Amino acid sequence: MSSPTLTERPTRSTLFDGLSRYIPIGATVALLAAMYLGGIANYPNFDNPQLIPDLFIGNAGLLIVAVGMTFVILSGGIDLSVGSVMAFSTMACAWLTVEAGLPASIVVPAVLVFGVLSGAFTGAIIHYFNVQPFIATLAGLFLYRGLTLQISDHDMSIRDIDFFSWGMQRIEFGDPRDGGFSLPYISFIAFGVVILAFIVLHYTRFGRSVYAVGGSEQSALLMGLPVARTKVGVYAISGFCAALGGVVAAFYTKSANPLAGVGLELDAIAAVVVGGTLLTGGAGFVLGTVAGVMVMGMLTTIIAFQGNLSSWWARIVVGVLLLAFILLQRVLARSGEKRKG
Amino acid sequence: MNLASPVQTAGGGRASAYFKRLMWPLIVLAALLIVNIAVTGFDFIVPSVHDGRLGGAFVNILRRSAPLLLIALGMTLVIATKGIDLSVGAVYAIGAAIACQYILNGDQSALGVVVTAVTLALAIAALIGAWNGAMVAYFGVQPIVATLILMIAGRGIAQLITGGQIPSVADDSPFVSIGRGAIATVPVPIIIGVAVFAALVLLTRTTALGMLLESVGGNPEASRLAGIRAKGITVLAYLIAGICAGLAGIIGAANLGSADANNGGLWIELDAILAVVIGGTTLLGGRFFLVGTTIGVAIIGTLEVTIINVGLSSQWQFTAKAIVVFIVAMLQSPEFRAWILRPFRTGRPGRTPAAHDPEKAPAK
Amino acid sequence: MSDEPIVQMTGITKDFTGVRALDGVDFTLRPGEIHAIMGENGAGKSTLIKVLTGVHSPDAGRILLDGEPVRFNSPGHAQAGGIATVYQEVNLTENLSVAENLFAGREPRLGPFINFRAMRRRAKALLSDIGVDLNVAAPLSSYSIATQQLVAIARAVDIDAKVLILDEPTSSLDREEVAVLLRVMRSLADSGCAMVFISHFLDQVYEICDRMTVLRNGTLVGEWATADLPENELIGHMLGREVETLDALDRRRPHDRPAQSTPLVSAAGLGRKGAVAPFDLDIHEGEVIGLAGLLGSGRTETARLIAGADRHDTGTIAFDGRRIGGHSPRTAAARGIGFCPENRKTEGLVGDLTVAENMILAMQASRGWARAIPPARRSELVAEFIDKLDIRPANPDLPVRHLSGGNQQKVLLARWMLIEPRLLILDEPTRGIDVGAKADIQRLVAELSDAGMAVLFISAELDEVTRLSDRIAVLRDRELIDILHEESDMTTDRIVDTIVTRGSAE
Amino acid sequence: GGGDDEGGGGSDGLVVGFAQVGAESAWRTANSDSVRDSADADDRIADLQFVDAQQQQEKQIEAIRNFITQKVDVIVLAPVVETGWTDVLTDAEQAGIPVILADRGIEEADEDLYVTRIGSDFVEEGRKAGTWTVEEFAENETTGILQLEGTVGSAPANDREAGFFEILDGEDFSYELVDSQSGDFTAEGGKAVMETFISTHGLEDIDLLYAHNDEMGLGAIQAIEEAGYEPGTDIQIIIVDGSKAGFQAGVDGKLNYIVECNPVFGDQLMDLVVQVADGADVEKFTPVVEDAFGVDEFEAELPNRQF
Ligand SMILES: Nc1ncnc2c1ncn2[C@@H]1O[C@H](COP(=O)(O)OP(=O)(O)OP(=O)(O)O)[C@@H](O)[C@H]1O
Ligand SMILES: Nc1ncnc2c1ncn2[C@@H]1O[C@H](COP(=O)(O)OP(=O)(O)OP(=O)(O)O)[C@@H](O)[C@H]1O
Ligand SMILES: [Mg+2]
Ligand SMILES: [Mg+2]
Repeated sequence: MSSPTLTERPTRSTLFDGLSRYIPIGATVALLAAMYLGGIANYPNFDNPQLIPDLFIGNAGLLIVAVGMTFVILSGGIDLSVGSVMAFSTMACAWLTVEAGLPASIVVPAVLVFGVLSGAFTGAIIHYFNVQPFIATLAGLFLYRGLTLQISDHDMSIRDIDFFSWGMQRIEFGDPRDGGFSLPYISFIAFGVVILAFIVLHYTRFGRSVYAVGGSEQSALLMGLPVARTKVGVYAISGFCAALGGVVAAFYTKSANPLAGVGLELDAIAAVVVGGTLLTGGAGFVLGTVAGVMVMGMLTTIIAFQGNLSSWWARIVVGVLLLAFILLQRVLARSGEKRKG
Repeated sequence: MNLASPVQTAGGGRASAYFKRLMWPLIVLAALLIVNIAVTGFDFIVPSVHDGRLGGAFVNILRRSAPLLLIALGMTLVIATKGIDLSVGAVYAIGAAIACQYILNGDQSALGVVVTAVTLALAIAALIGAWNGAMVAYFGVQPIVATLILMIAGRGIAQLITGGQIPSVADDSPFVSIGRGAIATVPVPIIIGVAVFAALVLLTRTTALGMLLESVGGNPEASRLAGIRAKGITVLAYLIAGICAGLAGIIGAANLGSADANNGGLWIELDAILAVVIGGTTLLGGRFFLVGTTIGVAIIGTLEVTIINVGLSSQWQFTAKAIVVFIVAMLQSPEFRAWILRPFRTGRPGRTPAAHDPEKAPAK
Repeated sequence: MSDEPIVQMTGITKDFTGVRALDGVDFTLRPGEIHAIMGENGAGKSTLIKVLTGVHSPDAGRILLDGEPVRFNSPGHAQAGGIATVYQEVNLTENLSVAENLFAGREPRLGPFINFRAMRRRAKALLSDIGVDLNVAAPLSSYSIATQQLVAIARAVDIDAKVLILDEPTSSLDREEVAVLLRVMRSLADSGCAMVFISHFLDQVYEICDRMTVLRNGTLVGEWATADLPENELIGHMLGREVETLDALDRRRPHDRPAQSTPLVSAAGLGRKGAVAPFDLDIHEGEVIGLAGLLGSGRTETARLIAGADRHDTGTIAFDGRRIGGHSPRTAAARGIGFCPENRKTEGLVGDLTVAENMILAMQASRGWARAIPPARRSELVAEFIDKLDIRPANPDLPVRHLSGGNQQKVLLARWMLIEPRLLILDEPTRGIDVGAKADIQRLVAELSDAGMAVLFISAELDEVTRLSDRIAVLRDRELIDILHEESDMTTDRIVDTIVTRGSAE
Repeated sequence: GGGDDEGGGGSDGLVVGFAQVGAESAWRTANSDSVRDSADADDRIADLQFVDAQQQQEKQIEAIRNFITQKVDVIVLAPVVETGWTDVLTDAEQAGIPVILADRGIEEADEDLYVTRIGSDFVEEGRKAGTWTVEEFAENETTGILQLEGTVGSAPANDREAGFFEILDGEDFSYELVDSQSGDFTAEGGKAVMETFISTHGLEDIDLLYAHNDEMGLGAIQAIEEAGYEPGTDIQIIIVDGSKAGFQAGVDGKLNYIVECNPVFGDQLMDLVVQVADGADVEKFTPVVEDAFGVDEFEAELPNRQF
């Protein structure tokens, strides 16, 4: 008997194979577009070309933090400390430059390095001592908020430090008065982080082992992948992103506020998950996170344009919109899966 | 044909494993209590009777922790199913708002009104819980997202109910005794806390619910194939969590005599999850420990008081909490204990030096 | 050819909480040899491998690799040290593509970036070497467990290692794949690679291995050259007693069923798009139906439709002559259909729960959560089945994930036997089970059917199928092509013949 | 309420964007209500775009950017914090939209970026409390003070503390700050802190409780009562804000001094908005009418309370 080749077709048909995992993100993007068109139809000036760029100004910090969070969640973990680390970084920038008089060109890199180290420390505790990520990073949430308040319980201005005026300088694309828009440097920092993250996640060994560890840590270990390095790495990246988010916040407001970013970790997690990443790890995209941040920003914008909602109706409407969004996303994704099956 | 196996098996594995899990949180709790006693004397722990009600610092901690305990207990069940419920803080606010507002609109001192108000609040809370569960079980939405929706919208709903005001119930309404009263000198919130704890322990451990929850959380697909109503059980867990959160809100509101839709139970979900995890239940689902959760709640409640008693400024409250959480987490980690103890037991036989680039800690 | 041993393990002891898995075991592997580790389920074979490759650290003992003392801290280090391993349960990441699984950690790169095109090309080539043709860009989760096992083997083979360890690589494979694998192993051995081979298939072991080390209850029984150890002696060493071997087990006496009784289960046009083409199948009480076919032929899918694990989208299924709507595992269990899935790790057991809890799960589910099984009754039942199926260690309170693979399978079996089903669907129940237990299970199936239970039996081992079945449904390309029922048809050759001829006819 | 979708720079009235802090207290809600009601009632205002920033500066900045995109006529901002407004207010200036600050202020260096500020002066409120304390306890040797702070790091908490101790220290008043803990501006927090304090320290060496807002004060009063003390007698109490509930407690004799912080300045604000939109010259600071009330004034003032 000649040995025949085993040709196994995957249960899911090959045609849609490459595409199947893009269905959630496709649904997200389609819904975003729908929201935007709905806004244009309902509100005057919603078609202002600055509207979309504005999403990437106000949310630049959140986007950066959410990218870091994407790494962590893809690896099957979670990082609750990002909001506090971000506030701490901003405050550290402010205190070191204003009170201690150090040059910003030293302070900013130092803060970023600190972010990496603190993240790596958390990651090491999580991996080597097998502490649940939720607990380890929750300790970080309390710790850095506490430290921030101990540096200063007042907001602190850093407008006099020249360095921090750089971030909000704008690049114009066309004349703002007729169809153009402008973006400050901080948005480009955010874009840079996204692109870098995309490349790292999809085209490097480290990135793929993040997915592998998220898929099954046990298997990744048995396959001989560097699980320790990967897990410590994702928290270091998240720490770095949180610190960078803090620096961007310093650029954005030229001030440090000890209560900044309270609850930001939830916004970041929400953005990541709305963007189609599974909280259980192993599946998702960093571009989905971008879409997730845009969804959250777009919801806020629509509420602002609606303008007549009381505080509580605003919350309820955000909740309802989010609900509609999630359900539609599920329905689209499910019918997509059906079509493939 | 069964040969006696020379391999020794562990006897009574479960009970001792259970105790081991709880030992470290208990030690931390004891340490906190000792710190408080050292600072404020034995009065701290000794209950006193005042106005026909037990008082004293420790009893107060227990009484004030009752809402957190309820929420954490409900959260334990949800976490056992591999889920998480972020909306409990909002449900707390809704429960409080409904109860207070309903009483305000009726005859404040009528017992019937109060009973109806409480029932109504609990029913709505249960409904919200069931909704969360349905989103997770039937629509396949990730728990964190499903409950995030109500975490955001829920406070809005609570504010809508109160019109953004803080409705306050008159001090003579029977309602406030849910928060401030005492039965046989034991404060009512403690009684409710103990009762709910006992009820949940009975519900999960004398029936098979506990095991089925653990099964669904541990391996949903295997549970489904074993014929378990995984979806129904998931919904039930969220529903219980909702009721617990609503009840917590009622106790909180009764204690204050008012419902603050915006701040009531703010961030209590984080504390609740923390208590659950300190108590030894992992967020990965599966095994859960209601007793552990109770100890976790006691630690958190005592910690807050400790900060005040030791005389730390408010700025310290976060840092101190971080330190205690960190200590508990480390003590619970066998790997950490092994690592710390390692210098004390070198030179064990059979330990050959590693030839290949050793990592810092043993692989799992 | 054997000069200096390449791996030498001496005095290896490993304790798990409450269990001594290895007790002073010695093991020696010489260059270029294929060395079998033999033993019953739970004897400690996998643990020995895991100690060697750094998954577990030994409590005592030393390991020499090429004469140098080593202590690996993780499989990654072992791999870097020249030891490639396929572990017993398939340990790959299902969320990544086939190609990524093959090359995870050693992807071909362009500068710092992964060269996906080269990776896919090499993956295709690598798989075709062992006779598999897959869409390497598809996620691994879309392939059956057998295919996943092949991928795992391909991955390990491709790592250029001096030592290759295969822990039950053949448990899901059918004879074609096994033949290919053995061929690959032989050529690797010729090129000087030392191999450890663990398998419960004695014929495979005898076919390919040079030496064997036998373990029993965590202790070393001895090491022999294959030629010096006849099969029945080997079994004696493994089990510590004499047993009748499988060959001694007769073909089950076929069941004569009443001519026109209502079938217990009757599937008409049952099918699911993309999984299995519509088929008709009647199952009668007391009847054993075998499902035969090649890898990926749709046996599992057929079983899942009957069990209600997947929703069918064409046809109907009737139970006791009555059509059932809303067929689901729960309603199926309520009607007395038990289903042991093939992938016990992901679909069968709840790893964190204890042996006892896993056993009573289905029984409890059918009673509903409110009526717990009384503790006394429960421990009685559990003890009975632990004894009946010889589950080791006989500790009902151990988390089931701590059990060896074969014992886990028995726990799963016990779960369904507990509800005394009218139809038991067994998808690869003998996978990873030792000779003794395999005989036990086969005997059990025969007993159960004699007692009136219907059994749907799936196994990659056609011998087993033919030995047990009253009728055999043959599948090919996800289509039920024939149902063999003549006594004379119950042979391996007939089945293979059916698959080949009916396939080429179309 | 039925919103007018036309909005956007219609000629029949002004479109005003209001970036509110949040809905964190009854005071704040009363403030939002007042502004919204006044805008509704005012013919000169076509539309009020209201955004609740949930106490986050980033959200407020985003809201202002959205107002600029929407091309509103006037922006009203109730800043969460003092610093960090330069860029976004510069944007508004470049878009030609005047900005009015409501309630809280921003750092001095940004004074050019807004037209005027209407609101309370938290430091002044602290001073009022301090002045009363100095007078009331003038005979005491040392006065034991317990402070219930607002949310740590928030502007009202910081300022009310600063103003209070500015007076106490300035007057060489002899006092001991026995403890100062945050009650997060909530009744829950106030009650918890007070309970703990009483159960471990008792109230013997405390003469005065200074609570940064009503809710914390009312929570603390409950704790005091439950511990068997008489609030207002065994311990003197100052609260800031002056809601109905606060005054009611005052009338019941449970507290001793209320520093008003008036949220109901919607009408005043709308007049300002119109003036600013017309380009009229206005003062840089428009104080909201605020008072402080002693024990004998509570009864008379209670009916005037609007929140
Ligand atoms: N992580 C663990 N914790 C506790 N006990 C374990 C663990 N892993 C294995 N054991 C126990 O060690 C013993 C040896 O198991 P092992 O998996 O090595 O058996 P095996 O020879 O590979 O059996 P099989 O043929 O069934 O695969 C068993 O009794 C098993 O229950
Ligand atoms: N768990 C699963 N998830 C997704 N697809 C699966 C799964 N199991 C099987 N399949 C798919 O169903 C097809 C039919 O395989 P099935 O497992 O039914 O065949 P089989 O004859 O039982 O073979 P095997 O020996 O692999 O069990 C396979 O091609 C495989 O791609
Ligand atoms: Mg094994
Ligand atoms: Mg199969």
